[in-house]
Amino acid sequence: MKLNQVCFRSLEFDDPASLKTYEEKVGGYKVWRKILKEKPSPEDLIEELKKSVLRGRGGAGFPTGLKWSFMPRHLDGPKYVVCNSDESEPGTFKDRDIMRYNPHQMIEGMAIASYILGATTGYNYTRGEYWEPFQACEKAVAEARAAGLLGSNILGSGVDFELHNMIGAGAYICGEETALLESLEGKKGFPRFKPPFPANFGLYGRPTIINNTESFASVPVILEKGADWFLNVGTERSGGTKIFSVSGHVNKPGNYEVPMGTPFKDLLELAGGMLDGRKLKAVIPGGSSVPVVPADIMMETNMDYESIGKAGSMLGAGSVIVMDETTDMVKILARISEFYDEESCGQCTPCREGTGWLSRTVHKVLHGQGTPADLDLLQDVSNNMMGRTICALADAAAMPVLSFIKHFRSEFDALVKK
Amino acid sequence: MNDTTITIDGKEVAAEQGEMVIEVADRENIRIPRFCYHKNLSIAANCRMCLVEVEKAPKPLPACATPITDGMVVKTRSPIALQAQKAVMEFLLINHPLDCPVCDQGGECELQDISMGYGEDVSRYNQGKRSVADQDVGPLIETFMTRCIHCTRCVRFGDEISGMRELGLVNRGEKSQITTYVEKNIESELSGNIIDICPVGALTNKPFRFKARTWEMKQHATIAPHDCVGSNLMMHERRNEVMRVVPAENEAINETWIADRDRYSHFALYTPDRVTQPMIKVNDTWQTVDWATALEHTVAGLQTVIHKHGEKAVGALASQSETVENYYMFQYFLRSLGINNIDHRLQQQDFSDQSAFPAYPHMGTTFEKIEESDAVVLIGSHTRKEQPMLWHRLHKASQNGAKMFAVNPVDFNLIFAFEKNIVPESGDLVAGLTQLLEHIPEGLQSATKPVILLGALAMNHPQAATLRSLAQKLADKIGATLGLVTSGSNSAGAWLTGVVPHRLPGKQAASNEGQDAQAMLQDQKQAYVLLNVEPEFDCANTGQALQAMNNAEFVLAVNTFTTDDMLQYANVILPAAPFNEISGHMINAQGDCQQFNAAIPPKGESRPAWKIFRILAQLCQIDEIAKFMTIADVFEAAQQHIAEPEAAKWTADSKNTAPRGTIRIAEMPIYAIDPIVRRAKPLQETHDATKVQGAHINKATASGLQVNTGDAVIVSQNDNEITLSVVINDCLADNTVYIAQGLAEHKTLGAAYAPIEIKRA
Amino acid sequence: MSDAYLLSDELKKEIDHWVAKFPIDRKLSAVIPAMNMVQDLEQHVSEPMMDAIADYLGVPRIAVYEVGTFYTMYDLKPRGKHRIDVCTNVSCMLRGSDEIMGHLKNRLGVDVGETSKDDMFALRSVECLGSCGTAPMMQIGKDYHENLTPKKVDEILDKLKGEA
Amino acid sequence: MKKLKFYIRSFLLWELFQGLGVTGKYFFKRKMTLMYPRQKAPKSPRFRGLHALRRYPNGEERCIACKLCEAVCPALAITIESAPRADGTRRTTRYDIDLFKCIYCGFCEESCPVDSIVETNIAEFHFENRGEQIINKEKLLEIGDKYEKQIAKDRAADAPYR
Repeated sequence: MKLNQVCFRSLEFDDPASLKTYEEKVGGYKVWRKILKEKPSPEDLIEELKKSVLRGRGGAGFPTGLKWSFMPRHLDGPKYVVCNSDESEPGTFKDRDIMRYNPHQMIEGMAIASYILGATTGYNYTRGEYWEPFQACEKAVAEARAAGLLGSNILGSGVDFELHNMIGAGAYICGEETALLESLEGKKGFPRFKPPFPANFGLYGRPTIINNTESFASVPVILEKGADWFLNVGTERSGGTKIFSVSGHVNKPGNYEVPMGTPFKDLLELAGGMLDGRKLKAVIPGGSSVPVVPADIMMETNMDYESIGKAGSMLGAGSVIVMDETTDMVKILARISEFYDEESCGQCTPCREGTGWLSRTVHKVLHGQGTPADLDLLQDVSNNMMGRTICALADAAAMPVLSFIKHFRSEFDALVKK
Repeated sequence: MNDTTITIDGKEVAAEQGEMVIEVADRENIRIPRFCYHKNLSIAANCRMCLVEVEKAPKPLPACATPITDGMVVKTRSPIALQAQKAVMEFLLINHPLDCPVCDQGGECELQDISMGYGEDVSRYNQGKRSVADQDVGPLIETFMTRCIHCTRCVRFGDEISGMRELGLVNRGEKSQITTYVEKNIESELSGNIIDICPVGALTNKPFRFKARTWEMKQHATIAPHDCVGSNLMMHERRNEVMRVVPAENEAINETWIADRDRYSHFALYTPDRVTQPMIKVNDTWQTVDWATALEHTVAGLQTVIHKHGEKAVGALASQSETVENYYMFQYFLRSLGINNIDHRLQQQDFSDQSAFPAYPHMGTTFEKIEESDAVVLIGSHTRKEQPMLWHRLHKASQNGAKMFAVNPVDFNLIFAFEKNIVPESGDLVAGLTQLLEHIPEGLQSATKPVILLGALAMNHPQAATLRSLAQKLADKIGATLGLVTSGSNSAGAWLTGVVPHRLPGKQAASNEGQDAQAMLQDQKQAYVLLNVEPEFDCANTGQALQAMNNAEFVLAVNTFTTDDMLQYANVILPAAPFNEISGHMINAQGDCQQFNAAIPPKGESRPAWKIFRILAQLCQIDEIAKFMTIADVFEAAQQHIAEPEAAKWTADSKNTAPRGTIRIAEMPIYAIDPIVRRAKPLQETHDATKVQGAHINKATASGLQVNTGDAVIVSQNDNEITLSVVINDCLADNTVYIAQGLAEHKTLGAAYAPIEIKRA
Repeated sequence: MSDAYLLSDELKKEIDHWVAKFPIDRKLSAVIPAMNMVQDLEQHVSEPMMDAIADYLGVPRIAVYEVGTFYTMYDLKPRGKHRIDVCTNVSCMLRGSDEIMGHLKNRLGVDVGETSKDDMFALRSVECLGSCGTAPMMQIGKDYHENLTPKKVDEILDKLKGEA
Repeated sequence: MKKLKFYIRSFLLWELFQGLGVTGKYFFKRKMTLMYPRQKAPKSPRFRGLHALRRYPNGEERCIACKLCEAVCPALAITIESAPRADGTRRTTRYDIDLFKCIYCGFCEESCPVDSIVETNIAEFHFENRGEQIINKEKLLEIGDKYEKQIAKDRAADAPYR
């Protein structure tokens, strides 16, 4: 299994974040220069992306090529490219490393996107706590600008693209694309209802393409090596590689960029196996908001969108949280519910009222004050929240509750008074 | 345009592309529960109450934010939809207090109503409920934020309608709260509307607090009598006492809003200086008498003056907000006695083009059309305070991209940005308008649907005629519609019924032209007849008016209220019933003749003014009066003179010279505009009422006088000096001092745009 | 009345730098960076400063209050010199953030949400900071401190105290 | 035969003695008649008599001027006016019951969310002057204060059936 083929290409070299490394050793900005010189038709580029089956790496997994084809490219007036680096899903830390170690590839991806979509301005929105990655991006943008790879009339091609880094101030919800746009406009991160989608009504009400850092960073490689190559690395319906952020009870937690469809077993091995050799109990395969998967199912599952879907969960942002046999599942759920209570923006009724209700009830159960009726109530409230809100935060809060109770009912039952 | 068909609850209905499901359902009377949706506000889709089932959609969709598509099948009461709605209801109720018995919204609460249909009897939520601290947001609105369900209607109202973002949703998640954050008054002149749009009892009517329940009150449709918009109101009355006022919906006039002035003015109706019994002064003491005695006394007094000094020695002034019927009988009675000095233009100073006036002054366009105009020129108009609901249309126009221009004596804050705003020195509006005319800005030149509006500050200017003819020139050049925005609620009716000295009802020139409002105060008359006029507040030159009253032999006041001065100068005060106790018609700026009925019977012995003038005419042996048996008879007589709006052609120039030197800028402030609002206590406590006090000057003038904010200055006009405190206000031009009219402290001063002396105290 | 004078010229220049990144009529976009800078400078964003930012950018004050209360990185009241944000979310919890938190509480003698008596350290429990691979971790100021052990925590605190 | 029997019976005043027998029987039976007003029949705790307004044990009046009793009253016997009290709470400034209009249906009591307006078991009251039948808030509170013990006892007795 070959590691680090796409987004972490630069990792094997010294000073991976510098323009010098990226251009000379990795061979970066080749695609961007070629585009500037040859001015290929954007439609062809989108076709190529569609063929590669690059799916959005931020969590929803929507095919990127398809998304870009929805954008009204020929509309007059400003259009925007926005990179979603507001990586806040518990268990996810891949974009941080892309920004720290390979920011130029993300910049190149955004530049290519701007060319395809006819946008002249781009924003890279980093979460407020990521000061170091933000600084790395600032440095990289400055380098690229100095090298004439960004700005107006880039390399005499007549193409303009200005990229700005923007920093947030601490809100999980800003990882939701429309909330991020609101935040970029200087408002609270309140997700907008859709439709209209950002492709038509995005930043400042203008057509906007917003993608995850990893998605943008994948684009130059796809266009360089071809869609077929990318597709062949992964599975038929999940192209390319994926960075999995492995955390929790493993010996070597960290980011592992592996081909899509890699068996979980292999990934676990890559991460050094279980901590202290204890037994695996459960895995949250895509960040705290996706359903938990018990060990026996997980060990049989491959890491791609379809297989994990079959296992009853979601790939999400590829944040694999590994839990061993000593883990108190009720405590984990209580912490997850508390997180969503804390991070609900408060806009929609079911989420504003429901997340607190869930969190307090799970804590009640955790402290041994629950009743069997509370478990039913938890499931009922979760079901009432699912799919009833503007964004998916209510679903994200509800799914862990349902899956934890479903798979580890006995632990809950033991705590509620009979 | 109904090009699409959708099915709602099995009913096939036509709809227009781009409409939301809830709009179609509302039109078809299919009730979908909702909290955050309001048809005149933007869509937030955050309460999630209006979730409905849409075939082929994987989950219930919010009806308020789901655009229709052809062939869509919507089910609002299917098990899926109902389950979703009930679930949302449960979430809404878990943190909502169970204090309906003490909540003012009880009985008219949207949450209460909808929870009857969708709520459960017993809550499954057994944890502590959220409570939120209340805020004092001023004299008009009471907050009880624990009840808030975060629908954000009030926030969006501030953003979109009042143009002042005063409330916000701070914090996040469960801790979200609607607040001004830093405790302060809500200052918008449209603020009261957030009481109506609040679906729960979080924002309620402060002066009305705990006074009455919705089911005890009867509601009566009426018309707001404070400005020429003629907002439609619902007056809520209990046991013949007006308890509160809410808007009545009329998309063509006031949409679903009203100004605070219309909402809270009714509190004046029960002040101690309301006259409810006829009063006569005998040997300098006031006696409360029966009608017969009072009328006898009146007729005797008037006839004595006429015998002694002739009809020309009588002057008659009416307010600008009477009904058509009152105006008609007023002038009928006076003209029958041969009195021709009749006027209602209390504030105006230039009458030189009065014969060129059309049948009545009007806006030249409609409120709805103003929204669509692409350029607006305001000349001497503080619209936001003069006619808040008209301002709302202008605000909408500007939000739609209209370019705004103004020539104003003060750089008023009208919220929207001006492309060009000329604030001439010394209040010389003619110079300002000439400047605009000579260099017409590009945005105005290229406009396709421009509108020019002349407001009260232009109409009351000493060179009003010149302003009108200059505005006409501008209108001709750019192809704009030109309109006048009059003061009072029924100037149009006054013109049409001949409450002007030079015209009989219906634009007929009077054979015996009388004197205008200013002339009859300047030439001391021996008798004055007042109809709801308080000359020391309402006239252009209040000092002069007060003097004229004091020197007159006989003053008859047919008024709703008395003032301290009136008790000095008047000889008879007959109690006229206010607008809510009479029926009649009023004509607004766009020419709608709106009828309304009395909400409650006249208080005490007060009577509609038209009846008072009828009986006076009868006692004066005017035979023809017998034909006016009922109000219908009076209106029938007046109605034949009510004409369609006609275009004016202004060409005359004023004879008056331009103001020079240090000039007093004065307006009738929003809460001093007529006798009713001046007495409305809640309004008088607002910032809008208090901030107009004092002498306002700009920094340059202040440094010239070496004074600072709060210092005392002596100002003098009409040889009267008063001491005022200085307010430094950089909205003023050089050589101007803003001293409001309509305030008791300023009554001895003179006219607007007249020279004023100001010096350090 | 504008309160923009409260901002130093330097800060105004910094804000202008951010304003320049956004379209000309979208000054509100610079609110978050402006507030970040004030937070860094003064360790909190006071009400007058929010007013100053609002007035300087020409946006409604309440819009700034909304932002100030929504995002977690702003302190609206003064807190200690160093704010210790300990991640207690799932991944860190699995790797022993409870122990780290317990150690910090003991050492500083404060509970979560409180400030130590010498006004040096404020302790907060925060949500995932995106450093799960190096859990447990905490953030002090702008710096991440990763793979923590009680001993390492002591060293970090000692160093910060030494600087003061 | 029938006729003969009839004559013998009527001659011997048989029916008269039969009737007197009933009289005699009841003459010695326990008497049912109550010597009102010295004697009084027991009353149900649900008895609906004269109205009263109650207070909380701390002396605070219960009524919060929600006006539900006024709304529910089928005879329109209740008139309430309300306003904020100095401490900002919602209170009545007038609470009148016209006892001539009242039909003693008890709806007011049932509708009260704070158990303030109650119908006591007082059945004996009279008026001497016109207008006295309208009892106001002070009077109602006075009645409540005076009979609170009995009122509370009756409510407690009935509580399990509510």
